[in-house]
Amino acid sequence: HLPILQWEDKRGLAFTKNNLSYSSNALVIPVSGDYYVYAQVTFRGPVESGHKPSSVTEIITKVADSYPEPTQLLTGTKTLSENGNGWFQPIYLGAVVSLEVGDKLMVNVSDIRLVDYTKEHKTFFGAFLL
Amino acid sequence: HLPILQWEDKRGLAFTKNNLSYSSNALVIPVSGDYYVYAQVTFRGPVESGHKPSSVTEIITKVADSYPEPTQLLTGTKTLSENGNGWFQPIYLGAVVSLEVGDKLMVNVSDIRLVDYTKEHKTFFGAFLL
Amino acid sequence: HLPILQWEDKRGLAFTKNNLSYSSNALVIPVSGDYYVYAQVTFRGPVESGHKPSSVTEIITKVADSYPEPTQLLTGTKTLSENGNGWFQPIYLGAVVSLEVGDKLMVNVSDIRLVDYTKEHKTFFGAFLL
Amino acid sequence: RRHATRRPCPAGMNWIETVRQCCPQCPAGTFLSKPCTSPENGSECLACPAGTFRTQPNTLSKCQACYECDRQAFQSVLSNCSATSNIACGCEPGHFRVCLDKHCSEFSCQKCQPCTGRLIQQPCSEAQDTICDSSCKPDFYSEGDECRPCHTSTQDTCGKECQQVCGSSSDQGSG
Repeated sequence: HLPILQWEDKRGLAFTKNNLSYSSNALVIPVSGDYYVYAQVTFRGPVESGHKPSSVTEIITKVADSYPEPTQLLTGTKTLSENGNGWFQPIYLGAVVSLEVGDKLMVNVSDIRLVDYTKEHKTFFGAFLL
Repeated sequence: HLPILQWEDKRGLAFTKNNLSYSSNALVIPVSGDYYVYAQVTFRGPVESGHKPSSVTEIITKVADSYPEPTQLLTGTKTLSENGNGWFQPIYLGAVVSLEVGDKLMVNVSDIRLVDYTKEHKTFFGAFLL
Repeated sequence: HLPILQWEDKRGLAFTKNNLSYSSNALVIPVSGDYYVYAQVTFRGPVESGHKPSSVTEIITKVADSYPEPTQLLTGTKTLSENGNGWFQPIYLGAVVSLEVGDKLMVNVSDIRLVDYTKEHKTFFGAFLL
Repeated sequence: RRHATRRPCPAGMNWIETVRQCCPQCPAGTFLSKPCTSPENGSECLACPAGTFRTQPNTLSKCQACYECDRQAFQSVLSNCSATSNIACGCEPGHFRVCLDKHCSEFSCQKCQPCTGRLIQQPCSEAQDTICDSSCKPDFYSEGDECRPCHTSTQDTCGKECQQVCGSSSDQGSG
């Protein structure tokens, strides 16, 4: 499995309400229904010289008690054509998905070292009930 | 006109919620109002050697009985700087639009051969009433 | 500060719904609450020969009476690897933010000359109350 | 155009919608935890929790989250985040800033060039890469855009340029 991102859920612009909660890297669904789920990850590089990734990928996944395997809900994947010096690449995803109470939502990425975690307004994750 | 994407709305994650229905490649609006309409198309290539598109385009259009011409609602268009070998590129679009009952929403693309249909979490289309 | 985009809110598809109003380049929040705020800017170039920007940035900012400085809410920044001839690049941003009555939302861009204003379905900005 | 129903507040006070009156601002480094009950008595302000800050007097219900320096991209901390100021980042020694926008609010840190075999005209700094001398140091000969030490050259690798510079010394050079 791809690495899972961890999120700040209290400070600054982050918040959880209507008892949508955040625990062990996942948003936990409090009531069944259709949710608009979204996430943006800003990737940036290079991190170590010589480490030139060919692409970056962001996947919003769901883990449900009813099914052992994570389900991939939304995927954004892009090849990189930057030529070695500093590069930035945001990937935004968002859609309506049907979720059950207790379902957990997570964001996986192709390479955690390439994630720009330095500013809360560049990499973010959220959901709201329709 | 640009080719229109077809959508799978029965199995899997296809997003026909709150009695929006698909018929002949279009989302049909059941009740007038403001909708958040969104779509992501993942493009990938090259499909045939030597076929090097310079850009990819995704357009969400509306067809209404009240007007013979389709209206372009949202457009995402990007030039490609990948240098020939395998590339992929997602384009996400989403916004609020005012729609009338019976209006049809479609997704047009610059080149249907470049659309990655393989996984529904990479190319998707939906809407919800505010 | 980065230049602020101006928006057309009367004709066409401009999206000032549910009594959000525009005044002097800003969306004015009519009632406190959580809003899904979104914007897409299509950048394109080159505008003048030899003017080769290394990146493009779009930032949704908030100005409030309760604080003298703008707050950056959402940022999309991407490096450009296009090699000089015509390029275009959309950046979409969207997320839920908590806003107070009277708050003003604006879209700042790295270089206003690179913004494709020609069609409102390519560059747009809006919000809706959850 | 101020919001129609609000009356402008005196300096140092802000209109609070929930209590529909002006309240004193909280000082920098704090946030408004409870609005004043009347303009005469004070607002209740609490210190920004660790990892957050406010640089200005305010009547906001939260502080802003501190940025972080991008350690994996060779950034270093110039000054830590405090209750009244955000973190400030620079580049690690041996790296210089490549700004991504005019204001350099976004930058990456790139390795300084070593100037092998050349004299340094201007050392690497936070703002700029090393500037190397255009000509090679003594006992170094130019090969393409590199400067190579004479002692590494051999009879058959020492071209015209090399012989001019290393002529006598390359005879004694090890094979």
